[in-house]
Amino acid sequence: MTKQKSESDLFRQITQGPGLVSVLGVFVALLIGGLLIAATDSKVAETAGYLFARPSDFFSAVWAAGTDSYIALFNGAIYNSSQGFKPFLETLTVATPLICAGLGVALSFRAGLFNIGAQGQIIIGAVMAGYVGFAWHLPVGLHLLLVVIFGLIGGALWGGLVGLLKAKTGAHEVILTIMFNYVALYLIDYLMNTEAFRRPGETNPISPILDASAVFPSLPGSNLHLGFVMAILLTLAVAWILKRSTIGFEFRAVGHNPEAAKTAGVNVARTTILVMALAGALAGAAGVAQVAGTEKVLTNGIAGSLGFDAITVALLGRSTPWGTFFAGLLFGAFQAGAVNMQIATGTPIDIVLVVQSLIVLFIAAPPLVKTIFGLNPKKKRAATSEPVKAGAK
Amino acid sequence: APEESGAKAENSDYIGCIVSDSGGFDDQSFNESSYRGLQNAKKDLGIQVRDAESKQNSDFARNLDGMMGANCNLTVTVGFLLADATADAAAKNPEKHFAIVDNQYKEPIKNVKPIIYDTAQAAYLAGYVAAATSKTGTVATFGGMKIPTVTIFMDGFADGVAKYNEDKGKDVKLLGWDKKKQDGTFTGDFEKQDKGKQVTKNFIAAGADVVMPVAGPVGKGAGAAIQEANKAGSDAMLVWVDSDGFLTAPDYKDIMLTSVIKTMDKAVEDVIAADVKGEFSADPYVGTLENTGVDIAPFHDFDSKVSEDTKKEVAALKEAIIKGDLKVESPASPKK
Amino acid sequence: MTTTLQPAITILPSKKTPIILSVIAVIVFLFFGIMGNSDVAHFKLDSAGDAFALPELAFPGKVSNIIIGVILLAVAAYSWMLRSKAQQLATWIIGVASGLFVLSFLIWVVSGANITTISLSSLLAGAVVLAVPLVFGSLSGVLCERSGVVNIAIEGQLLGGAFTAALVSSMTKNAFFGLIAAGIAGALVSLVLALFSIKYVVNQIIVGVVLNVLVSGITGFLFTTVMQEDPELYNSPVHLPVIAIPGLSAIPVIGPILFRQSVIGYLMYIAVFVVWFGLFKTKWGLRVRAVGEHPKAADTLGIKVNRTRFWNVTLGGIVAGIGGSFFTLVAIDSFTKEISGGRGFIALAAVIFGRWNPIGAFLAALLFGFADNLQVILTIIGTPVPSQFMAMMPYLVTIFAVAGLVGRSRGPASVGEPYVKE
Amino acid sequence: MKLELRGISKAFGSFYANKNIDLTVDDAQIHCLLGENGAGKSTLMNVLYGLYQPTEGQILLDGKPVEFSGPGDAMAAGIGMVHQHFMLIPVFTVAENIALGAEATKAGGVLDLAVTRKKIREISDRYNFDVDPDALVEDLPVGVQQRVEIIKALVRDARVLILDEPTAVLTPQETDELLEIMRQLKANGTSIVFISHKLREVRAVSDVITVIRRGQVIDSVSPESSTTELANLMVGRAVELNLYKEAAAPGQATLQVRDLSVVNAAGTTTLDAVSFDIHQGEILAVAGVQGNGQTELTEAILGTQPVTAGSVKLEGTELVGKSVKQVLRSGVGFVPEDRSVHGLVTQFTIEENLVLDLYDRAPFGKGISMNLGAVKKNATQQIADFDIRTDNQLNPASSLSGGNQQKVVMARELSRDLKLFIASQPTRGVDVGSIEFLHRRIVAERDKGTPVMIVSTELDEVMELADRIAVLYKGRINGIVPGDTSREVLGLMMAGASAEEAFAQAEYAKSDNEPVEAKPVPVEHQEGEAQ
Ligand SMILES: Nc1ncnc2c1ncn2[C@@H]1O[C@H](COP(=O)(O)OP(=O)(O)OP(=O)(O)O)[C@@H](O)[C@H]1O
Ligand SMILES: Nc1ncnc2c1ncn2[C@@H]1O[C@H](COP(=O)(O)OP(=O)(O)OP(=O)(O)O)[C@@H](O)[C@H]1O
Ligand SMILES: [Mg+2]
Ligand SMILES: [Mg+2]
Repeated sequence: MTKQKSESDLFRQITQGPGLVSVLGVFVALLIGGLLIAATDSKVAETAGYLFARPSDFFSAVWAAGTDSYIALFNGAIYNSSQGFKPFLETLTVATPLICAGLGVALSFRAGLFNIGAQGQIIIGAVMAGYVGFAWHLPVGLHLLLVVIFGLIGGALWGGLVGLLKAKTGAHEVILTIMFNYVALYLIDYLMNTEAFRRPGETNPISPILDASAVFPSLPGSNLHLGFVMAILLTLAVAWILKRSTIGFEFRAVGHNPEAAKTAGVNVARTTILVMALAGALAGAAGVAQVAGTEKVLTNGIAGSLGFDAITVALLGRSTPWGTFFAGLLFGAFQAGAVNMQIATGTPIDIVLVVQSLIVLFIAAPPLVKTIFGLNPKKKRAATSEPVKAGAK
Repeated sequence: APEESGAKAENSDYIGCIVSDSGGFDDQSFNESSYRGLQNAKKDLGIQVRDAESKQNSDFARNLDGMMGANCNLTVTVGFLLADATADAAAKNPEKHFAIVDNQYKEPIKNVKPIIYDTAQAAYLAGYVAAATSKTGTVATFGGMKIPTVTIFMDGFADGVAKYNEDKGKDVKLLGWDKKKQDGTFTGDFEKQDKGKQVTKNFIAAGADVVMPVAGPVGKGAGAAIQEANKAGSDAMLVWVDSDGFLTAPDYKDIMLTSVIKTMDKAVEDVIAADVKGEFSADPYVGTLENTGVDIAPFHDFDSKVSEDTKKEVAALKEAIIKGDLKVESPASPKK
Repeated sequence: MTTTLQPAITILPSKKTPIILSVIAVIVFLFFGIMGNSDVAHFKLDSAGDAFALPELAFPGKVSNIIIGVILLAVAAYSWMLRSKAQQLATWIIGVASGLFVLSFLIWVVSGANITTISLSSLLAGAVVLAVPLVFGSLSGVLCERSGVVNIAIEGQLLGGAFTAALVSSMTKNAFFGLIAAGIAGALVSLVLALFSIKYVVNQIIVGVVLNVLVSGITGFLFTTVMQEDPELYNSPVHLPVIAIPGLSAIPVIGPILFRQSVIGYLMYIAVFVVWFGLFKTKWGLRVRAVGEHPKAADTLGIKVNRTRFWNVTLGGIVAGIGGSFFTLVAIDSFTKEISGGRGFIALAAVIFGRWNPIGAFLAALLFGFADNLQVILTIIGTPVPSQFMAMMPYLVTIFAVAGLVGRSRGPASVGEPYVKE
Repeated sequence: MKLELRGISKAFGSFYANKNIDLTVDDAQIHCLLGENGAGKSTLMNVLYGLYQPTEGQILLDGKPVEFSGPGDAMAAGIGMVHQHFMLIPVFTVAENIALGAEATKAGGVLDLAVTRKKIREISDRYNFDVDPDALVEDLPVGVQQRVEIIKALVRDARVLILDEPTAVLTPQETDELLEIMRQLKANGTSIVFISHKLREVRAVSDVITVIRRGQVIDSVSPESSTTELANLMVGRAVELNLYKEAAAPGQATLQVRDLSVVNAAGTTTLDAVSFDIHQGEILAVAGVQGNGQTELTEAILGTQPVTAGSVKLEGTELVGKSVKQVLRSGVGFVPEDRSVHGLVTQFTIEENLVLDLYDRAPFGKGISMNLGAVKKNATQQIADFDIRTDNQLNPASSLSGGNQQKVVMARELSRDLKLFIASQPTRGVDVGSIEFLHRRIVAERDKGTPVMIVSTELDEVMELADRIAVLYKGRINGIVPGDTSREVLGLMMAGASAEEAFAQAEYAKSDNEPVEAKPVPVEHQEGEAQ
């Protein structure tokens, strides 16, 4: 009797726990993405024409359309027979800036600031880091160090400025960060059209290649560079700040209840500026990872859509440092794999956006996944007598 | 599937590939025309093709890697942003061939063929025609973003207008581009078509009656604005770019004065055809009026509205440019 | 006997307003006036199709700005004086001063440009056109947030509306079906937002951010796989015509703004009024606002909190979807990827800037449209400022307006907080 | 209306907040529920009001069983509730708040607030409420807000009215007025369920008192029972209701407040040149009706409220102009008036809340690094010392009942060496058992030689704790009187009389119109004034 009970408890634990639900969430998201791929697949459409004559053709076409794409995705993100685990290194590379910028976003979320300014912060970070990287010529070691520092400073300035304006004027950070993103975008556009930033002899807005001393050393035979170690260190640092530092305590206190924080002696204005500056610095690190890691040149598009992906990454990671880290890895895998999927099966890269966002939705809503799989514990209904409705007197 | 003819079947193990920049293959601009070139090659030569769109810069190298993995014989990359990645891939895969659209390397690379255009030459003719056909004495141009492949159109157009003014002693004004300062009106990206429409409306309000948008799909906004203005009594015209808009943007047939054509599709197909035959060379392909790599499109429905004199003058100018008697120069022109 | 203590310094109200006014006044007087250009700035008031012509306004650059500068200096002095008496300047004076500053700025740039004439009427009309999707987007934001649900998904709703409108209008050859379909598409995006944030209590911001990505992915995917395959059939929407109201549309300046619009343009004005009236004058609005402010209180009065939120979010989606259809049914002739180009985020800013009030949001969107169109016009007439800096103008204006003039704005108290019983 | 609850149980997970409760409220009866913090009173009322579904049991109205799927049903059945935490929308006007949910409309759903205003006026006239229908609720004093709540119930024809701790935030006058209103309502046939921790008023107004402990009904007793009896029943042990404290042994006046003034953003002077001293080892209680500058006074000393003019010196150091952190570091312990807004970060763990303003000081913080071990140890210690009821110190503070939340704040502020202790409403909403405990701790702090300032609108508390009493009225100190000053005198002073007038008038009333000789009045003048 008791044994039975503990067994069912164990079953409950497994089915109700976050692990299984997350896996199932990913599964549902992939399934929906697969159906979308299949629905627009020409082979599927063709076989659908004679669906009733030979349904098996249709279903195998659907199956093939979906699975081929995902196998290609896996081959591009984790492992394939010709390259072994090299694709996984690629995943880590792509994840590096996502993690850094995601950490910045997460940190500001924890302080109650909805910072959507990572994009601008990455751009300014990359501009400063890039400039130091190609315009200055310094000894090995020192050069890279300065590249990193200037990148962090660039991001910190751009983020800190938002913090300052919010603290001093009360302007809403959502408005400010949106506007600062655009300003950064046009600023880099302008800079890339100046002599100082343009590659000599080039009319296109592209900077010189960064000095060899200014880029992250990379693992031979792959694109994975030392920036990934920086991402790990930053994750550790953010984890420490949030959990074990006084400033982290202040950030969280302000995030939850600024009034109480103020009464407890926390300088809310200063904290706002500090959080935004740190968040900016982290985003700046993403800019560094781009310019001194993967790209090695500065262009208008250096930030891609990183700043916006970073928000999703931070949210998927529930604004915790390690959550963000792993969410960054997951997104890195998708983005790295998507390229291979597109080449191998011709599936448009946009499908990855669909699957990514579905994953976040399903992981964020465990009850939905449980409902889909019928895992919800049956509601116990206490036996009560049947009273009449109040209205029906 | 239809039976493949013998000649084409011979090429069926040749793989031609293309990697876009972040504009994607539907940018109604150079990615799209280059892509069309590859598709034409597939049709005409019976080769296999692979394509990969890039969403962001960091995709370039990865996409090229993927193409190397897919054993592409020749890979076309589109745009200067891919220059470094292409050079890299070319160095790592010396036996493979590449072609890059709209980029010229300072040091030629032996397995990369640059496909570039002296677009200013054609735009010059369009500017001249525009100035000659304008009734209001004001013409306009705007760009998507301030990059050389865009501004080279605007430079040529500006010079063409200036030439007309000089020859005829007129004062046709050009709005939206100041060649000397190398600055003017831009919509900021290649996406916001409604912005392009609004820009064009402003041009029309400022008196322009010929507008040349150099902004990919945003150009459609210009077309829409002109059609709207004409309905309200204006008499404005559109100059399309990249391809003959009369054919590729038929919605605007009725306002299409002419187009400044860059035949990227043809160039891409030619490069592939040569490579299929084993005649690859890394010498840059420079599209000029002379080799009809760039040109202005026929006037189609506007043929009657362009005076015979103007047509003759344009023909003469074209002749002079081809001969080298007339130099059309832009900071963005291909370096010799 | 205790020691006599010195009282600490007396503290007066914030110096922000007087400082800003003084800076503005000095800029106008010195920079735009004394150091300004002596050419004459011309502002055309009429446009094609007007019933009668209005005279052109002409302002001699230097002289006009010196005069405006003096007026502004006087206002600044007055505001310092008031402050010393611990009083504040009336809002309307700040409004007039801002207006004068804008006028002075216009006179300065126009008189110094290559072409010293701009059309005021097309400046304003263009501002409205650029603002249309922003207004619909911000109304969606207001509707959702007033009921307590953060709507970051405006961008997705606009994009979904634009896509669906193009698709349905093309396939049915009927623009109105496209319009309706756009509303439905926006509502569908909203339904996901509502389902996840209300039923499954997922953080509303997460859902919103993710929805934007989702819609971008789906429309991009379908654009490539469906629309591009046969643009003639799937991406050649029939358009909503511009309907000029006879007579009224011929009034200079006002005519093109108010009476020469597409159906969507007219809908915009109606929607702003209806949402404002509904929220502040009706039973429905009272309940919606109650739910956004203090859901528990509303619940104790028998108001179904989550049902109210659900319908409001859906309604918001319909409104934004219709706004999105503006891109493909009015502005231009077909759909392309990311056609909304980040305008959903500007709309979000307009919601906050407009203090969660439909009329405020409308004005904020207009300000943005104005700055954006002005920027274009100024590059056309030729200014010495690099085009990229001109392009920053709308964003810088917003930052300045929010930080300098508006400051802290208080949203609905419970926005973002899910309501769960027990 | 007669109300019966039969065998009501309410479980949250496996925890039963109410267990098999039977309760009968007769027609036109004031029935009081008494119980410790967390006993389950509010839960039971929420069940009755349809906010919670009972796990088991039945509700009968006039003998007929009813089931409420939401408060809407309960209201329709004639039940009205004034919640412990007001259910008013601060940014709405009174009329809008009252209309909400039962709106009068014109055609097309357009609000017709004129109808609501009329109703408000009718009810105000009947019960002598002074409520402006067009005032914004957030601008109203709590006492008036409460009346709005009552009007809300009456407008909906409530025949059973639930009042959950309605007096916790009221001044003595307001409380008296409320009790009077309750009697009037009862006279009009309304049944009332009344929850309060204040035994004096419970005894004054109830017809029946039901005591609840740990979710179960312990007993129903008559209001004639003594306060001690009631307290013992509630807590389940003997409670010492009277605080025995030694006479104060005041030392030096280490806190000197001079001409402290605050003008708020709207331009109103909320604190007007207030001056006083507090000596070491004495408790100065600041009495007054809520909204007469108490909040501004404490916050001005702490530094969260900008000071317009004046000076605060603690042991000779000026505090005005210092940051909050500096003030706290100079040895000020501060218990804010509203614990959930200012005193706690309710999402933080109990551990974290116990170091909320100490996190960056030894032993908890060094540089920017925190010593989590010390934080943990501190929590274990404080939880034991202050008898904070929780099963895990890592639970969020929001999981604590109000009384226990208050203990967390008090424990934190009293856990360090203080040179000044300021506590506002130190026992608001706290049950008698816990009040006793908290009061003892405050006196102990005084006996250590710390100057203590207590701000309370609760006269009982003021009189129990104070060595001296300062009465605030409209931002000014009306006078500072000895701790044993009578309730009547204090009441008069709180209504605006100066100390002299108040003593005179009270004496006059007592001597029943007989002339009295001039007795020396034990009044201090504001320090620094006329000396
Ligand atoms: N929603 C809930 N979930 C879990 N436990 C709850 C919930 N609401 C109340 N409780 C628990 O039920 C018990 C009774 O709470 P209740 O609010 O009824 O106490 P109370 O008698 O009103 O106390 P107080 O005098 O402090 O107001 C407490 O232990 C409380 O922690
Ligand atoms: N989800 C929950 N889990 C556990 N306890 C809860 C939960 N929600 C509320 N409670 C507890 O339920 C009790 C009832 O909440 P309520 O708001 O009535 O507090 P209270 O203790 O009566 O208030 P006060 O602070 O004014 O005395 C509180 O003790 C609160 O801590
Ligand atoms: Mg309670
Ligand atoms: Mg309580």
